[in-house]
Amino acid sequence: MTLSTDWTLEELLITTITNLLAGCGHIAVGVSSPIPGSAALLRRHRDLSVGKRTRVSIIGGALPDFRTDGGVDLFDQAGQGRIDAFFLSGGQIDGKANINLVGVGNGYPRQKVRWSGSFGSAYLYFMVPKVVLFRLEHSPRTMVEAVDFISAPGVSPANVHRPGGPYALVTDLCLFHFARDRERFSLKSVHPGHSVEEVRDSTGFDFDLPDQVPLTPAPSPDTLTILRKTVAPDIADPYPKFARRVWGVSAAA
Amino acid sequence: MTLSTDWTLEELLITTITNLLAGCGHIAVGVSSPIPGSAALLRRHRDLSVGKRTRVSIIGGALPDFRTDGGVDLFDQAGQGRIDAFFLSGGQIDGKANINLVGVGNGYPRQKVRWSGSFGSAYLYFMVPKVVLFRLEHSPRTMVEAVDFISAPGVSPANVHRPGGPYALVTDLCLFHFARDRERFSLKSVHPGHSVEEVRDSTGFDFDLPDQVPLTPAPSPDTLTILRKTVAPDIADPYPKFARRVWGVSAAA
Amino acid sequence: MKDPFLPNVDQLAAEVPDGAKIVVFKAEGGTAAMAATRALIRRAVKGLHVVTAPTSGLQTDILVGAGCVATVETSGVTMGEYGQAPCFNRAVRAGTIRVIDSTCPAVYAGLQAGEKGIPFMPLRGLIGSDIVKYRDDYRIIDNPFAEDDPIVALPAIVPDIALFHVSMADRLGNVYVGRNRELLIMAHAARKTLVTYERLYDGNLLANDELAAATLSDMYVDGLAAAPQGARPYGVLGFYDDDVDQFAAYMTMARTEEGLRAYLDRFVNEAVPAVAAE
Amino acid sequence: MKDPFLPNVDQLAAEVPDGAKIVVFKAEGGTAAMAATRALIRRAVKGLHVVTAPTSGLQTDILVGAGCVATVETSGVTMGEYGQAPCFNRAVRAGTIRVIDSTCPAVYAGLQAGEKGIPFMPLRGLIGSDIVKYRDDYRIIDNPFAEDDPIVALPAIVPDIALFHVSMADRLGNVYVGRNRELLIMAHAARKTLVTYERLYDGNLLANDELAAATLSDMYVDGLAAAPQGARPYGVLGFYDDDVDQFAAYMTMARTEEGLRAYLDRFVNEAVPAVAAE
Repeated sequence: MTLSTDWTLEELLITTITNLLAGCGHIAVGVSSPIPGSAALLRRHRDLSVGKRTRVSIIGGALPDFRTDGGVDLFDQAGQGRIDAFFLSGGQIDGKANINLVGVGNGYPRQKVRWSGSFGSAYLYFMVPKVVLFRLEHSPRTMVEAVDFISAPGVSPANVHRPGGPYALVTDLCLFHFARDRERFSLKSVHPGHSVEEVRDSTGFDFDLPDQVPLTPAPSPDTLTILRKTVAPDIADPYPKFARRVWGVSAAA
Repeated sequence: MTLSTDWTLEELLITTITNLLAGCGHIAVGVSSPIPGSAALLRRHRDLSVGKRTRVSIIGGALPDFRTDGGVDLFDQAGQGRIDAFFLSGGQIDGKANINLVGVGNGYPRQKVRWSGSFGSAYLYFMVPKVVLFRLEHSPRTMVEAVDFISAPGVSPANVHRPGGPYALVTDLCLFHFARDRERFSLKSVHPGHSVEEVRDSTGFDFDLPDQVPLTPAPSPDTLTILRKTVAPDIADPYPKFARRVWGVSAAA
Repeated sequence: MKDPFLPNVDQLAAEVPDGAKIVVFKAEGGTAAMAATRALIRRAVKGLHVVTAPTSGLQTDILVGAGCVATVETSGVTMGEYGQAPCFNRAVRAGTIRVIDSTCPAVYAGLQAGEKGIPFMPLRGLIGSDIVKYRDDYRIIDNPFAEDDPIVALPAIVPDIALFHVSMADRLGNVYVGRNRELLIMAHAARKTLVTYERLYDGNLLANDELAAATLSDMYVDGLAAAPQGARPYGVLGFYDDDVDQFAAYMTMARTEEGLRAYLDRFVNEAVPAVAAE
Repeated sequence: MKDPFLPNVDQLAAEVPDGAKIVVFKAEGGTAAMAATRALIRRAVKGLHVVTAPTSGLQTDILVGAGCVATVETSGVTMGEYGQAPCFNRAVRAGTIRVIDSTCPAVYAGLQAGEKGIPFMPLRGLIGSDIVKYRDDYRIIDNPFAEDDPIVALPAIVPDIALFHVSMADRLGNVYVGRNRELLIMAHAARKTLVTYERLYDGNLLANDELAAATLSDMYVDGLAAAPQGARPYGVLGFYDDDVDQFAAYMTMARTEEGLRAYLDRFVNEAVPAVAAE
């Protein structure tokens, strides 16, 4: 059986994130993160093929190799400097990479929209060297000038102990890098089928725009094979619905 | 078989300490403390006979009911206020109930005699409400005017958080109580076969001396029976040599 | 010490006074004492201060919906894959509960300070977050071991009550927590601990070296009640799965206050056990 | 990650550089990596800073006696029922090692600060003790949550190496610690962890829910070597008892420097394993 070389948005995003994770020895993945989780597993597979053992911890994962409970240990590991990459999202993300997981509107705490809460963001964003922001709905509603509640700030004054912080932002439209010294996002690539104009119109914050913005590279046939044969059954363990929807795959027995 | 109503020094000391432990819900016993450990077990037995369940934790004990590992949990329990009584000793003890577990002589750390170290005393002496000091060799060498190294101070200034502290001092000669407000020991009873003069001559510090000092009450026949039949096999678990020497008893299978 | 065993979850719930500060564990269930939570609603407890360690789901949402809660101190209340927490979010928007926003490691650190009997614990991160801005119980202090190094000091969290569900307990009141070691922190930090359990372990958990390593001593356990299927609709590993239909029913009905009231009538209040004559 | 399995304790000992800050566990043995300690002496490691968590016995005493140690940071070095620690006490009196006196919960709290990645941990007690008087690395600070409430701030302890012995490890490098949960703290706090083990567990310790609850993940384990009877003369529960004769020999011979040297010649240096051709 040959596999299709057509790729889905999920496969593009996974591949894009995987490239951002090069050089990480330990990648941790939070709750509700099937695409980052798949990217971490793909990174691990690629590294292993060149003899490098990369560790992946997935909160909620049941396979012992990847399992972590999101309890004290995870945060202690971050404090010890043992986590190299993590993923965060935000109901709102602004141009200084501040993220908001709490709610929309003025008058906190009685905002007009309330979300779950900040989870571990206010700590992990400071402590993990490479934090990749990931958000599927790229619109002026999510990519805002200034967030209504700072769950975790993107940048900190020089005297604040901060070994970690934002590294990139991946959306359904594009890839931004974040320049910590300039405190700004910079557009790195636009996903196939989308344009710089569309990104600009969909983004509520100002960002650096190079003269030439390449297309985000599509997943290679080789990558697609690995994703569908190796990553899919592993990610189906914490994320059965996702694996079924994207790849029609169930968890390995 | 009838048991002798003659009692040994160990049995007298155990009984004396047991009386000091009335009202304690949880008694913890440190390493190398067979006599305090036996006293705690006797207290527990007495309380149980009137329907009160008293908890005893013995560091190094193997019986699950009494077992504690002297690890973080024990100190956390003290911090939580869950330990009502503990035992400390000292190579030197002075009139302000300062204890020294480190060494004898000037010029710390190069003293002329070095002991093991302070263990948990510098913390537990502050946190456990009723600390009973226990020292077998009562002499001017051990009961000193001022200790050469304060492993843990007997008293603290009013602004120092100190829910605990010294309650009594039991030696092979006598029983002192400690008055925290007066920062002094007071002679409570002298063991049968010894005298107030002997205590005074053997003590390097000044203490309060009532006009009448009673003899320490001898263990009752009832108490001796409980000690020999019930306490002995239990204490033989962490302290086999002690149980064999004092009672000729081995640990319960 | 008194006998900690109680005849049922309603008697256990009676041990939780109005206004208690109560700590519960994790949004993902399994350790959520849901049967006891329904008993709390039946007994109409009022004014709870719920600390979620560090997050919560249905347990906190339904307590809020039933009007049992004054304050929620949390890093996140979420129904996970089922969506946002309807009653919690409604109550925050309406201002009918006080919300104290936190972040996961800060909840743990506060409880660990409670566990150690220290007044506070320092923690990295946090500075510049609006969490700190709105919390007047945090302090930013100088790290005494460095120059110009601000760090957040978190006050100890000492709940009145820790409440959770486990797979097994023994007749002595020892409780097996397994991999959920954070339950130990909760119990150590809290003044009282109330536990429901699936089944009784035949023996002394502390006498089995492998199980003892993951057992909470009965020293910390003030009340226990048997509650088979006591985490439902959450699943318990090795016992039963999430009751997906029940979650769906909740998510549909809890969309409105009226719907929630109907849910409570049907699934909580009608479940009152027959009261034995006393 | 590289393969953490090493062929023998001498290769493991080679991972400990001169001058390393090394943390060891408890005076009572069982977790003392004594075979690896003898290998350290054979390789003539120098200038160790030994942190005892919170106490130690023969392991620290013999390292001091063999001249491997510059500093001992401890709550107590004791041979337990066998008596005082002869080499440690002699070296402190002679001033040939630096001793940093501590108290048990302060060692734990320092390691826990290292574990959490916080610069310090506050702890009650201690104030007015000569321990504080002689430690210039402690600070007395004001509790920021109260008036006029001094409290000791202990700096984090971050050892270069945690070294201990366990009953079993698996082929992945996971290590079963059982009830000795303080070993987790040591490994979390240290930059590297080296472990010797009695036997290999056939399977993945983290796949067994009961054992996983008391297992140190291989994430923390940088080097392992098989060492059957590796705690001797200390006993390991379920494997072998204390070797009382060996302790008696040590206590007799270590009374003098000459005697100690004869002990080392006989029981440590002669035990060099045959080196395989490479």
